[in-house]
Amino acid sequence: MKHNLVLRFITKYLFPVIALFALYVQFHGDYGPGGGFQAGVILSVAFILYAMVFGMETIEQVLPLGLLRILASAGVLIYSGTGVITLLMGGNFLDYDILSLRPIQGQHIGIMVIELGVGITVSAVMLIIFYAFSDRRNHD
Amino acid sequence: MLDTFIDITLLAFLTTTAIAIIKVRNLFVVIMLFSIFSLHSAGLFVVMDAADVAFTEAAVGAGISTVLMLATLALTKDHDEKRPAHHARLPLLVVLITGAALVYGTYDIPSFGDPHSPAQEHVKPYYIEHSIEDTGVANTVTAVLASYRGYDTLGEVTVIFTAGIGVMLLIGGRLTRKRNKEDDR
Amino acid sequence: MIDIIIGHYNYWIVILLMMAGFYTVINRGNLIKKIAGLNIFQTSVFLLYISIGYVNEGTTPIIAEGFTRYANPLPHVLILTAIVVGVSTTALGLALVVRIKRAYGTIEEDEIHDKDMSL
Amino acid sequence: MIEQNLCLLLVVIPLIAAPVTAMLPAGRSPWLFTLVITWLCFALSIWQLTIVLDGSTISYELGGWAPPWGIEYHIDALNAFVALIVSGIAAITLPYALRTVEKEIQLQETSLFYALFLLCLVGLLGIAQTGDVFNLFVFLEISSLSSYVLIAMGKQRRALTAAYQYLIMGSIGATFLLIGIGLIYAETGTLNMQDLHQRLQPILDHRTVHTGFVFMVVGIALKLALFPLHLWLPNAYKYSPSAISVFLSATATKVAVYIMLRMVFTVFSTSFLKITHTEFIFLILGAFGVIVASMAAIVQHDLKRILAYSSIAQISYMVLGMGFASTLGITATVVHVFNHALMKGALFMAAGAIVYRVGSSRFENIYGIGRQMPWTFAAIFVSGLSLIGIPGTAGFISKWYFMLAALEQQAWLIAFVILLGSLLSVVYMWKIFEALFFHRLACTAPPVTEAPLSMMLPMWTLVLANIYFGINTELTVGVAETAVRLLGVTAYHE
Repeated sequence: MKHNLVLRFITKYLFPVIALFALYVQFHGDYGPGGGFQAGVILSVAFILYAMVFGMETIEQVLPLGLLRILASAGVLIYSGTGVITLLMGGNFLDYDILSLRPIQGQHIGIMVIELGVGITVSAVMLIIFYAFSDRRNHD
Repeated sequence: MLDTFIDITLLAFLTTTAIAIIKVRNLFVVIMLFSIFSLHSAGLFVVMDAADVAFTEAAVGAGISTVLMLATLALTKDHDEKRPAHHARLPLLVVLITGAALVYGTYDIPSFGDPHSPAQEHVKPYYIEHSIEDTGVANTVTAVLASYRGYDTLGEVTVIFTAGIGVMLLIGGRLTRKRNKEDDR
Repeated sequence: MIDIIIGHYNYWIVILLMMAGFYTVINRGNLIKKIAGLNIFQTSVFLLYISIGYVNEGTTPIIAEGFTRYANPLPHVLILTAIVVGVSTTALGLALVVRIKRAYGTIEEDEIHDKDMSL
Repeated sequence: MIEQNLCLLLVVIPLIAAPVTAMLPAGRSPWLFTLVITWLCFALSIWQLTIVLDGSTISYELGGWAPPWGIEYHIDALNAFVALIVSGIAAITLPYALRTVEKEIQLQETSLFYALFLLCLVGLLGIAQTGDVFNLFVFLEISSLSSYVLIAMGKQRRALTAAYQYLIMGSIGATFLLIGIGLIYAETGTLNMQDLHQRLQPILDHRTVHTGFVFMVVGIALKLALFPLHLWLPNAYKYSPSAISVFLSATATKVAVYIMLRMVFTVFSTSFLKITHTEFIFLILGAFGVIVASMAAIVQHDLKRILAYSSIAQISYMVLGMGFASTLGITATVVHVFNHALMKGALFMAAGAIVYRVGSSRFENIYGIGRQMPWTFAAIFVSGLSLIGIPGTAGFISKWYFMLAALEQQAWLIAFVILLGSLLSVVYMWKIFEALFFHRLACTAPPVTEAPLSMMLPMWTLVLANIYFGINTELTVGVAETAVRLLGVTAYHE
């Protein structure tokens, strides 16, 4: 697929659009359908599409497996870390009310942060899985 | 009325696809049929007012799962399921009993779409009435997912993380491991 | 009688779908096909949950002016979680299939069984 | 502050530790970190048990939302007891794991391996702590997914097929559980266990409730390896890495027994069992399980497989105890959950020690090995006596209670099955003793030495615990009786 000009052209322009859509889904979950999980999947799809057209190496240079592993862990830590912060501030685990003086605002911050954690982990893991299944050493 | 019509049409499509999957032996076709099944059920989720679920099902079932299955097919190079030497009766019997039990179980279940069922009258009204004042989020699905039952979602992220680690350990680029053939029995 | 059918046809067809998936899983055969069957089984269970949450003349549970009757958001949330669990299981199952193919040279359950026995 | 969040920290500490472990460099640091975390969990679970020992309960609202709208942790003596077993076994497995994992797992995989181990622990502890049925499903899947991979890490290729088979069976079980939860939800509109109990009582005769119950029980029975749904277990335990055999055999099925107890007696109720006569089904399946699995153990020629089949038999005892639906019966089940974790932990540790030295657990390769590894053999011998139920060992206590429960209801046939099961366990344990000690040394076998101290110490800790809890029953029986009282089970009367 590397030599198909049309495909290369379209992919190049589609990539930012998909990534932007992922960000929209990520932060618009409060009002419409969507959230961290869907956004993470969509973002990973943008990278997967790029990798399929331009080759794995291009993506692996930007996102090496080691980095993905750290990102996947970081997402879980962001989520659980939010819970720990609420604990330290004297509330129950994941009780976002306490994060700000106004409970609603606290909820807003909390939901945004944990959705971010979900998004990071999901996109990282989806890419890890994609790497593993397209690893050339698995083709024999 | 239109809803019911779409509902029935989609259900008919789903049934056809599901039965075709049992019959078909070409794995590529099986995977494509699965993708179609998933996409149709996403459509059904929309009809049943579950936009978030439909979104996710379309992205995950028709998207990620299908791609993973195709990738596995490419890696294993087995394109046709072999015909079994003999037909096993037990699976069919188990399925029939399970199905009969489920149909029996629907006798007392509240009617489809009944606004006065327990599921609609307990717990749910609280979410609908209080989610905006409690969390400031208009999408109650997000409110329940991220706040009321946020701990479940932490578990869900952990599940995804587990899968990532597991796949890395299983096929994350390591070549064939040394195996102790003698002790394989 | 008609009432029962109208009130339950959705559940019955969903049960039929579940059983089609269930049969594909437990019937001996190809390892990839079993995973596909498992996915169908699980997706049909998702349909069961969403059917439970559905309400006539309702709308998507996003609070907005002019609507009073919403579908139950709780099953939606549960199923979002279950979908994620499902795709995680699928990924692990398929990774195992790749490894099994490498170790056994086949992904047919019968042949694997024979190879294990003949050693 | 720690005390009021205790029940939560028990789950969240390993949950945070798991991704941290995954980022650590390969080598001994992941092991050391996991060791510290498991011992911390063990300490917390002891603390938690001391709080609820008097029959009180702890309720913790996650996210600050009151149940049934939010998820609740609801801890009573039974939860705390199961959490203690799980974290205790994890803590004792870790020192043991050091050497076996170095031998069985590639060095660069250790950090991911220990991360998965922690995730499995998170899942099991999460199940033990939660008071919400769907939250239970989520944590069940965390523990299941991690254990599929952990089993597949075994050295032989059959570990892969064992893991795949377990994955399929486990997923079917989980999906059945999901169907059951869905049907019950349709009838009640809630997921909180206490609330479910309240709302189910008026509708116990609904057919949808019955079906939901059946699907839940079948789903759990698959995870529990209850006869005849046990087929995944022997291979899974046989081919997994030694440390994983120890951990899973001592905890995973025990947690499934706990789920069964919780669902049957807390969510539904004893009266539901009586109305639907389900207790007879438990009795029948339990009785068949004891006999069939024990017979299957006798015909095996492999140490780990015998132990695996024996596990199925012992689990069947626990189901039998549930079938009595009386104070004595459930007490026996709860005590046996604890005792069986002790004896199977010790036995699988000894089997792992032999595999560590010889590289196999098949009889033809390990004939006479007991004379070269006397301490390991002695460990097998003592914990084997406990498994049989010789007085003075922990196993005797639980068998005694099973017997009392059967005699109380004048269930002579069941009493006979319990005795017969013990006799059959004498036969298969004797088979092990004979092969390991009395049989002529396999002529090709190179001489081996005793297992390293880091494996010997945990093994003997469990062996001595088998004796200690055979003499001092204050803790086990005391906790079990409190737990059973809180489950709402009453003494048997005609």
